Formats: sequence, C-alpha cells, structure tokens
Amino acid sequence: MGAYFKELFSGTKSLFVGLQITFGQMLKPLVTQQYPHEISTMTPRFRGHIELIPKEDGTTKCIVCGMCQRSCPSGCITVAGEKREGVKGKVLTKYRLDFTKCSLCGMCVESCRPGAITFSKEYNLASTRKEDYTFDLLKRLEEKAK
Amino acid sequence: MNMVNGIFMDFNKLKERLTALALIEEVPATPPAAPAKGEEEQPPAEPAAPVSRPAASETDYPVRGFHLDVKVAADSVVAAATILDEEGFFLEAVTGVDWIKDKELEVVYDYTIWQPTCRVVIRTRLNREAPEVPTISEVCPGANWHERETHDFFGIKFSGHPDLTPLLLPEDADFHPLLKDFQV
Amino acid sequence: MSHPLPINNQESFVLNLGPQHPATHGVLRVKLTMDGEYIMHAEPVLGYIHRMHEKMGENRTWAQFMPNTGRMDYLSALSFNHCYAALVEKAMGIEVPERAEYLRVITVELNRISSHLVWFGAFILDLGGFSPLLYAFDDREHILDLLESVTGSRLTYCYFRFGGLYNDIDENFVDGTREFIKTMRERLPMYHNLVTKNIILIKRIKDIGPISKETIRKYGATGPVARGSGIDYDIRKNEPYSIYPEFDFDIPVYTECDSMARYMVRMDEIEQSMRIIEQALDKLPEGPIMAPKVPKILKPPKGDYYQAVESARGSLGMRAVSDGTNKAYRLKVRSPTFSNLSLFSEVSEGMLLPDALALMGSLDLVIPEIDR
Amino acid sequence: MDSEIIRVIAFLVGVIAFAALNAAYLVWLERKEAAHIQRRIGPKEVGPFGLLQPMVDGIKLMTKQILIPDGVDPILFRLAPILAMIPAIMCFVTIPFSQELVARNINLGLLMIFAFASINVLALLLGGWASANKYAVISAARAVAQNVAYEIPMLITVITMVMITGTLNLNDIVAQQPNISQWYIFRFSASPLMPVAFLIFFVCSLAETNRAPFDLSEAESELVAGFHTEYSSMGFGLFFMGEYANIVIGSSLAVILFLGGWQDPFGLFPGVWWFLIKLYCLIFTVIWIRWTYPRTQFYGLLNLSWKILIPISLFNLLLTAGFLKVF
Repeated sequence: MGAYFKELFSGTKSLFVGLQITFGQMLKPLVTQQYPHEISTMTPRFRGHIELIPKEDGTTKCIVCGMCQRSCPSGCITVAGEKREGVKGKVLTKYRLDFTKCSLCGMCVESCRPGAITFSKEYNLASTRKEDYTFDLLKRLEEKAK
Repeated sequence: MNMVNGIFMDFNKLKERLTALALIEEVPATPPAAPAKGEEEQPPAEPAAPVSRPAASETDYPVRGFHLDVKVAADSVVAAATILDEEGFFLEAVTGVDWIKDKELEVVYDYTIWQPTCRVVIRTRLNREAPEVPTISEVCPGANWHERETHDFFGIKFSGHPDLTPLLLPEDADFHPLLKDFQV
Repeated sequence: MSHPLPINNQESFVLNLGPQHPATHGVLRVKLTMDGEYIMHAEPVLGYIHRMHEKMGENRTWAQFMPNTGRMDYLSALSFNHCYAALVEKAMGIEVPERAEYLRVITVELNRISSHLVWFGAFILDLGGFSPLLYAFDDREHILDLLESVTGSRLTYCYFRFGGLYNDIDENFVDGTREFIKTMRERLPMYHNLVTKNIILIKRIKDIGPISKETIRKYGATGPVARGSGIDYDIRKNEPYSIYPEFDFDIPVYTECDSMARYMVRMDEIEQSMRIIEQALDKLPEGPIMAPKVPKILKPPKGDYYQAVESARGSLGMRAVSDGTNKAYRLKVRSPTFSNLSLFSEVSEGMLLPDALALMGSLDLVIPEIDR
Repeated sequence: MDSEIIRVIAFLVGVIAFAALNAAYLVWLERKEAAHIQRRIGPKEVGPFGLLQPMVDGIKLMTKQILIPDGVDPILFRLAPILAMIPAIMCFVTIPFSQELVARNINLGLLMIFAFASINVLALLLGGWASANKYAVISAARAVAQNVAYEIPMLITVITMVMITGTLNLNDIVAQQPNISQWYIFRFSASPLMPVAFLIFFVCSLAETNRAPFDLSEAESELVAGFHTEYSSMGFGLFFMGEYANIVIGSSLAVILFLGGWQDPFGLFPGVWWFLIKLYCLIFTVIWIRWTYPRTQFYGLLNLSWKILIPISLFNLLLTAGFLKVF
C-alpha cells in the first residue's frame, strides 16, 4: 500500500516536471532555420558535386591524365582530350560528370595530381529530370570565365 | 606472438577438442592437398608423403584478426558448433567463399566469446556442383538467418534448415549473386 | 507484459507490419500472426533495401569500396569506415599516424553520440512522445555541423583512408567539440527529467521485452542489446583496436535485461563517449594525418583477415579474403543489427503489439545495415 | 413563436460555426504550440502567422476524393464520420457560454451532454469495423474498452459534483461559483479532495476524447492511423473535427463544473470572455500534455482507471457525502 502511494506521488510529480520542461523549452528561442528565406553558407570542406578550378586566365588546369575517371568507384566521370598544335600535352575537350551516380567520396579530388578539380559548394540541386544531373564541367567553367 | 595463451585458460583444451574434428592436411606438399575424410580421434590415419597434421592452426591474431583456424569436414560442422557452444562461444557470422578454380565452395563460421578475446574460424569445403552442409541452427538459433543469407548468395544447401526461402534476395530469386560465375 | 491467457489458435489473423509502417523505421516488414493484440508469431521479412554491397566489394578496388561502407549504416557510417580502413591496414601492415588515430576516435565517438541521439528520439517517437525527437535532433545538428566541417558530408561519410584520413580538422573543430560537450552535458539531465523519469515511459518499457543472457548468446546479439542483459562485452575493451586502450572510459552494463536497461545503456554511453572525446582532445598530438608510404595500388597478401569494431549498434565485423590482387576476393560484412533482430521472433512471442514495438525500438534497427 | 424559431436557427448556425471554427483553429493552435515546444516556428507561410493555414487545409480536404475501399460496409463506412460529428455539435446546445448565451438552458443539461458524448465511441467503433482493416478493427476495440473504463470514474466524479451543486442545470452550477474562492475546484468545505476531483475529471476527459497520452486508438506508431486509416477527404475531416469538438466540450465541462464557467475570478465582470479564456487555457494544457508525454500502454491505461482513478473518485464520493451530511 505504501509503495502504491509512493508511486502515485512520484509518478504525478514526474508528469509535472515533464510539463515544466516543455514549457521552459517553449519560451526559448527557435533553433530552426527558415530554409528558403534563410540560406546557410557551406563550410569550406563541404562536398558538393565536383567542378574544375580555373586558372587566372579562366582555363582549366586539367592535363587529361584520366586519373579521376579511373579512381571513381561508380564510374561517373568521363574525360576526353585531344592533341592540339602548339600546346604541350593534351587539351581537355570534355569533362562530363554523371551526378546521379556520384557518391561524393572524394577519390577523384584526391587522385588529381595537378589539383584541377574541387568540390563545389552547391547544394540547392533539385530536378525531376535525370539529364539535369549530368554536368558538363568544362562548359560550366567556360561560362564562369565569361 | 600469440596473445591467447595464458589469458584464455581453456584455449588449449578447446584447441584440442577442435583439432580432433579437423581434417588432416599435408603441409609442405601442394597446399590444397586432397583432404582425407578425417574422423574422430584418429590423427594420422596413414602417414602420407611429407608431414600430415590436423588442419587446425593458431593464427597470428594481430595480422589476421582471429586466433584459431580449423578446417573440418562438412559433416563435422555441427560437432564443432556444439563444442564451441559448450565452451560459451557465440556465432558471429556464417558466410561463404567461392573458390571457383578449385571447384569448391567454402563455408566459414566465425565464432567469438565475450570474455577472453578469442576468435575461432571454422571452415569447410564443399563440392561446388552440389554444395550441401548440415545446418547448425539447432545448436545456435542465430545461425538460422546467417545460413539463409549464405544460401541466398551462394546456393549452399543447409540440410535440416527449417526455412531456406530467400532472406535478403527477392522471394522468388533463383540466382546466387556471390558465385564468381554470376554475371552482374 | 507477456500474455496471461492461453493463446487461442482458432481466431488468429495475420498482420503485416510494414514494409511501410511508422514503427519499422524504414523498409522492414514483420509478418505477425496475432491473436487479438497478442503476437503468436513474428517473422521479420528482410531485403527490401538489399543492395549487395558484398558483390560490389568484389568488383571494385580496395580503395573504391570505401564509399560503400558509409552507406550501410547511415547513422554510424564512420564506424563502418573505421572497420574497413582498419581491416585493410591490418592486411597491408600499414601503421596509422597517432594524430589520425586520435581524430578517428573523436569522429567515431561523435558519430556514436549522434546515432544514439537519433535512436533516443525515434524510440520515444515509437512510444508516442514526439518532442524529445526534435530536442535530440537539435543536439545532433551540432554534431553533424562539426562532422561536416571536417568530413565534408553530414550522413554518409567517406572520411577515413587507408593509413589515415582524407583531411585534417579545421581550426574551429576542437573548440566546437568542447562547446558541444558542454551543452550536451547540460542537456542530458533535461532528457532524464523529461523522459527517463517519466512514469508513463517507465511503465511502458520497464520489464518489457526481457532478453535473457542465453538468448543473447545463442543469437549472437551484441552492443547495447547485450549490455542491457548484463553482458560486459564491448569490442573497444574486449578486443581493443585503434587507440582505445589509451582512454579511460566505462562500459555501461545493466542487468535488468528489459527495454529500460537497453535504453539506459545507450543514454550512459553518450556520457562515456563524451569522456573519450574529451580525453582525446586533451591529448591530441600534432603530426601527419596520413601514413608516409601507402602504395597507390593496394594488393594485400593472400589470406583472410577479420576486423571487428564496436559500432553504435554492436559488434561490427568485416572479413576479407584476398587473393593478392587489387580487388577483394570476398568481402563479408557482419552487421550487428542483423543478429540483434534475429532474436526478435523468439522474444516477441506472446507479447502485446505495443510492447513488441517497444522491444523492436529498443533493438535500435537500421534497416540498410541489416539488408546491406 | 417567430422569434423562437429565429433564435433556434441563429444558435444552430452559431454552434456549428463555433464547432467548425474551433476544430480548424485548434489544429492551428496545436501545430503552433507543438512547434514552439519543439523550438520550431510552425505554420507561417499562409497568412500572417500562418493564420489562413486551417482554411487552406479545409479546402484541400474538401476537394479531395472520398475513397471507399473494396470490402468496406458502404453504409456504416459513410455513417461513422457523421456520427462522430453530430453528437459533438448536439453537446454544444446546453453549454452556457455566458448567462444568456446558451442555446437551450435545459435543466438536465449535464445529463444530456453525457448522453450525447457517449455516442462518440460508437462512431469510432463503426468507423473501425466498417473499414475492414485490421489496424482499424484493433483500434476500434481499444477505443471501446478505453471509453468504458474511463466513463466510470468520470461519472462518479460528476455524481459527486451533482451532490454538491444539487442541480444538473449547467447555468445554475456556474451561478453558484461567483468568485475564485467559490469555484468548485477550491471548495474545500465540500470536500478536501476537490482539486483531485478536478484532476480526475480532466484525465478522464483526455481519455474519453482519445487525446495523448491516451490516444491508443490512433497510435500512429502501432496502428498507423487507427480507426480512420481508410478514411480520406472529409470523412477523415469529420473525424478530425469531431475529435476537436469533443476536446472543446470536455474542457468546457471542466470549466463549468470546476472553474466557474463565465464567472469572473474576482466577481466583477462576468461574461463570455471569461468562459473563453478559461476554456482556451485548458485546451492549451491539453495540447501541451500531448507534446510532452509518451503514449500509455493499454494495460497501463486500464490500470490507471481501475486501480487509481476509480478508487480515488469513489473515496471522494464517500468523503463528500460525509461532509454534506456533517456540515
């Protein structure tokens, strides 16, 4: 009988303590971010899809060695280059990223010896079409340079 | 090098009991020597060419991650499970390996125990054409799902298993994806 | 509470719990044979999110499998990272620099706390309380921010590399982590007052879903589920890896065997993980974060290797069979909840549906990890 | 005669509007309050402070298709939501919002409210049964057991109140509590356990209206959505409105019986505003409770009723009877 009343009282007390805590939380400031109205900036190491780093003149550092393509676990990078007159080495003609397969592991960035690719800070990616996630990184670079 | 000795009081006893079950293999000769069917407590049946010894070896734990590696015949799997169960071990996983070049399938049972650090690996090799091994789910019910999974992936039949319907694969799956000749 | 009545076999019916059901946290399906609200037989049906990671392991190089490890257990992905990295390092004999080991421990323990916080919220949500989930998510957000600033991702990390880490921490990480621990220490008593001491919760999970020591052993359950049944088994202590022996921490063990015990184990583990992180931050050495000589193309010697680590859900094991090439010949992942869930069928027999769901919640299921 | 008809029509419209508006805006209150308890902001996009959100939700619900699944009992399936809403509206008839603002000041008002409130459970039972869904059937069974268990302590408490007040007329009961010291919750001369009686009544009204922590019949983590799993569109909407209307009635009764109804705490300016203030404070608490506690287990719920609430309310009944006799 004693235990019955003890539990009754301690139980009721625990319920009131609970109410007190949630009421206290109600008075505290909000912690959420109102997303479309407020947009957070990404940390420097945030991994968005990869992109080519421009040199000062706006061209790429890529030497078309194909290391990124080979190191990619899911095969989402396609690189192509060609020999051109008067240029040492190969010239990048195509850098295609299939972002639907990319897992943002960073193997390509790590394996890139000239340091030509990096993670972008873009995260507002939404589309209903698959093709929108196939990025032509070279074209993006050229557009950026303009 | 072996961290087990000294800590685990019954290690030698356990090793002895498991060694009795182990297959006999010829060590310095060609590695995958044709394993003779080793029966209970008959260590050297007929001393063959170089050195014949039971296929139970202490392994280098820091390198391999387990202490004892025992190869047994398919029908000794339940006996091994019983011994380990009696010693207080529990089953961590059952899995298979497809040795397609040897035309064999290997079933690997990982056991471990709570208190002293000790991991025991029991393995058995089966004919790749008709892989069949008795189930140990009677001894440790936890093996039920692990064996079902192994059956899914390798098509190894665990005779006596209560329910071998695919667990992770679709219900009507008739393929075994982890076989080396399975085309993705 | 188990059924006081003999179960009537004539009036049973089958109830499909899942694959889309609010209590199964993902795509688990449980086929329940019920007598009224009593469960006569429960049969979990798995495989709805099976992706055959093990086959992918055989088709990719050792390094290329790393991203897969972050995608099995989405709540403690770094434990899987750690297990795989340690496995290959063991096979290759690579020494990891001390600083990298410290950072691995710090990030893994942070990940463990975040995993337990999600579990805490989701468990209370299963029991019908909504607000603790969002409080827990608020705290978890800080961890995710910290981990994002280091690893670059928030959930499916691919941060560890063979021989070290992808990158070093930034300048704010140490202070940020200390700050987080400070706020978390203030929050934990709040959780206990709001949830743990709540009489409704106590009535819901105390003495519910008892799992005996023998059942734990027979089914190979590990982690908080085992420790809630009085088994002092934690890979970090029993089979030390990385630099865990250098830290002073306790393994919470409760002997009540019920859902409350499993709940308490996880709540106490949050505090223990914070202790580990604090010590690691104090001792964090300077130095490189990558081993100096890691070959570009990894070809571990022939043989098989096993590595176990303690993930947030229990003993996580990976077994690799190498044939000396740059791809694994066989890669087996022993996921802890696979074993933990396998005992559900036996334990839930004769339980009421809400109690069985409390039991299922206390097992801390992450379905992608079970299905792999 | 004519004015009487106009009066009836005016009150009919008023009561329905009150019930519907309450249902709509209590959802808004619930969402806002839940959000702030969880340190979120809640609805904010539609109108200032999201105030138009309930309207938009209502329009959405009304324009959706009513799905009648195969295998349901078509008549009962359609009847159940209506049965959930109508008795709730009927209950409003006798509730005195102020001394004059009452649709029908019936002498047996209290009795009538309980008579109609009991029909609510029938709606849940029919809805669950007619849905031909296992979750819904389990939920319906739970709802019935729960309502039966909680009607007893509630009625015992009400009997205690009737013994003290000596009337079933709600307006008279309110009139007996002119200021805060006369409120029945603090009327210690009637019984020293009056605050406990209020608590019991409050807990029972939570259970009767299937509110958290007693929302077993719609426990989303167990039974998906309980008895209204199969309902869509306004079928669901009516259940929803009925539920909120019931909360309003439960809280109104608590206000009338224990907290002095439309009376001013200081005896100065009695009126409808006091009734509404008290009512919404109680409803606020109901919502606050929902977002604080986990759900009880079924036997825990019955244990609470049979082992705690019924003995205490019976004891209170005896104690009050003794006090009435002695003093």
